[in-house]
Amino acid sequence: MSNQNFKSIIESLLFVSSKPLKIKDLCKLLEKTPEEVKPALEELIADKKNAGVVVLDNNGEYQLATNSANSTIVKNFLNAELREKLTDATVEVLGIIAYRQPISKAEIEAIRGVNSQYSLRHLLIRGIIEKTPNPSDARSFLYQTTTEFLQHLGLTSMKDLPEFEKLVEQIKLPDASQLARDDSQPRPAPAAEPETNAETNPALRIKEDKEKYNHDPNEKK
Amino acid sequence: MSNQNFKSIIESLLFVSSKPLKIKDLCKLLEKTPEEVKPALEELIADKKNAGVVVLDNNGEYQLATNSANSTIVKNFLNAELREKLTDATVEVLGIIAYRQPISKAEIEAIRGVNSQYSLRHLLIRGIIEKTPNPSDARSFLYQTTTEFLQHLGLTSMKDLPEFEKLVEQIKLPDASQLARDDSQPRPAPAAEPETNAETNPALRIKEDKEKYNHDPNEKK
Amino acid sequence: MLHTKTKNFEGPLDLLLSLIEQRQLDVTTIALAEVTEQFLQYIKQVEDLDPTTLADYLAIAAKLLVIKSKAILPSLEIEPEEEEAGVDLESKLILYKQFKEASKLLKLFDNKREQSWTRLVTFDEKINFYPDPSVSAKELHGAILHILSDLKELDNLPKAKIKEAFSIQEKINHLQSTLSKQIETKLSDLLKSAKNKDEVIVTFLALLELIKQEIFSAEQETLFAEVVIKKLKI
Repeated sequence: MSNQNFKSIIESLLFVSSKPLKIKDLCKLLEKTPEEVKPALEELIADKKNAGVVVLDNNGEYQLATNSANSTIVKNFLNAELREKLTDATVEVLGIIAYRQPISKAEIEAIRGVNSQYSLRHLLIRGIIEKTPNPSDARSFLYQTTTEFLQHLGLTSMKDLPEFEKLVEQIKLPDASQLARDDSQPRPAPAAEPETNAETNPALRIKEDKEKYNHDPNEKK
Repeated sequence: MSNQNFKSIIESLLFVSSKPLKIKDLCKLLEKTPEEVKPALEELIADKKNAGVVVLDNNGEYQLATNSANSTIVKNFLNAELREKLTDATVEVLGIIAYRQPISKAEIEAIRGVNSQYSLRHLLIRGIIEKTPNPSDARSFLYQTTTEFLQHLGLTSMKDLPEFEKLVEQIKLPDASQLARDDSQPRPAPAAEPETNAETNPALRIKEDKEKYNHDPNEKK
Repeated sequence: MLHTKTKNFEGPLDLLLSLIEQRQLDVTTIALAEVTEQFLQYIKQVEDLDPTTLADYLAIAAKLLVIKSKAILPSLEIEPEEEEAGVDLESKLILYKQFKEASKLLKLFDNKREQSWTRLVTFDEKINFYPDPSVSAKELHGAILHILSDLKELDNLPKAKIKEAFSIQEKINHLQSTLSKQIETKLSDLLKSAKNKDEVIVTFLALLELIKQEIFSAEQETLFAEVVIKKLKI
């Protein structure tokens, strides 16, 4: 079978499938290895990039969808509304998931510093994110974005988003040189005998509740 | 608008349309004359002649379909899909519909806390559930199990399901005030999404869902 | 409730970041110490913050207090773990700021309002029926029971959290009434009765407020001595 044939068959299968297809689904159907299927698939994606129907690539899951450039006319034709805009809370959660997926609820909440259960639920119901089993803990789940995420934002692939490092290059994490700054300000003296004073300042023995972020009894499937 | 744009838009529209479109439909949607639309359409047909998805011209009615050269593999794929084991998620959706029918997509999703479009699509394709008009919203549907499925279960009524009366009472939507808490915007309108969006699959003689279109109510069956 | 006062902030880190940026400061421990008062002020205003979220604000407040205490009293010695609280919160805040940038980007895409749609294959006419032989009435019953247990959990969640919440105002009232019955008390005694970390934090915040309003005073004879709380206004 030639690349041309592969491309044609892949397009046909994506067209009739009621859900996104994975590379491994395509390999099974075509009775070929990923090494054989992938180049054809990538060619198909490139061919259709500017067509009326594009191939969405959601981290190895593929689905056909209309080109987002035709958003308005397609929306009008379907007599549908555009998808509701994301709220500040949900977009914040989504920004974390988009760049750190798959990620647990605990990790999301550690980054945001606030409970994110309702935003997650909202995003799940809208189908913008989905749960996937957590390989390191069978009782919990990780969250990742879906093809609906791509459709909502008019992307064809996560590659349409800039790399995280690039995006945040102006926002640097503190390093040693930054920490040794400005002597005119009162700086905390280094703790001389750190282990001796636990009892004397009980009020200062408030520790971060690390448990909180490691254990989440409410996590469900 | 260039020919390229016309082609792209026409392809998008044919893709999401559940029924064949006439030149005059396209002209209306594009707000152009047949003289302007026709060359673009013909170019699109020629472009896609050997692709996995082609444009069928049935006496001036146009629709997308899989390339007949791929019909064997497409049929095998669809047959396999129809016979695969229902996933846990899909059984859950079916359970909710069985106990709470008729029920809307939005309600199913609020109960489950996750988007359920793929499960609903799959159950519809397999004839296990069907759509019924929503008396309170003409634009959306409710879902119910089919008679065939009832017979398959060997029941005379869904009320014969284990603990029916007791459990139906208990299946309540989660408290909306709690769920909406960090979503500062209103809940999504259920109409935007695929409920209103059924498609033709010429290869399998799948009939369209005409309910969807408001632009030509006279064609409703 | 929550939204009337907190709608501009997506949590304590968001609040903290915005306080620092309002003053055009970089994210440093010094900046954190400078905005501590405002941060606490904010928590006081939002007494009606929902309990889960309040706990999140209080956790950050506790860290700020450690940083602030060190800034005011450089000689103050605290556990090494708390010593790191400043650096820790600083990195946390910068990481948060990075993701804030990511969400701004997604918002940009969202605002373009360019979306795409998939097609849906359905059989409108039921020319076919393909059940799953393994799906029986028993299976459906099982699925429903599973959903019901999930729903129950969801319903119970907010109630369970409410029990753990402590209001700062309540704590202030409680402290005032404690000190109306005795001349002075020890900080350690006040904290001893705390049932959990949140209550420790709330007690501490309440004390700070009372000291600031010059209703109470706090004295520590020597560096490692007990902190003695006294009532000033009679």
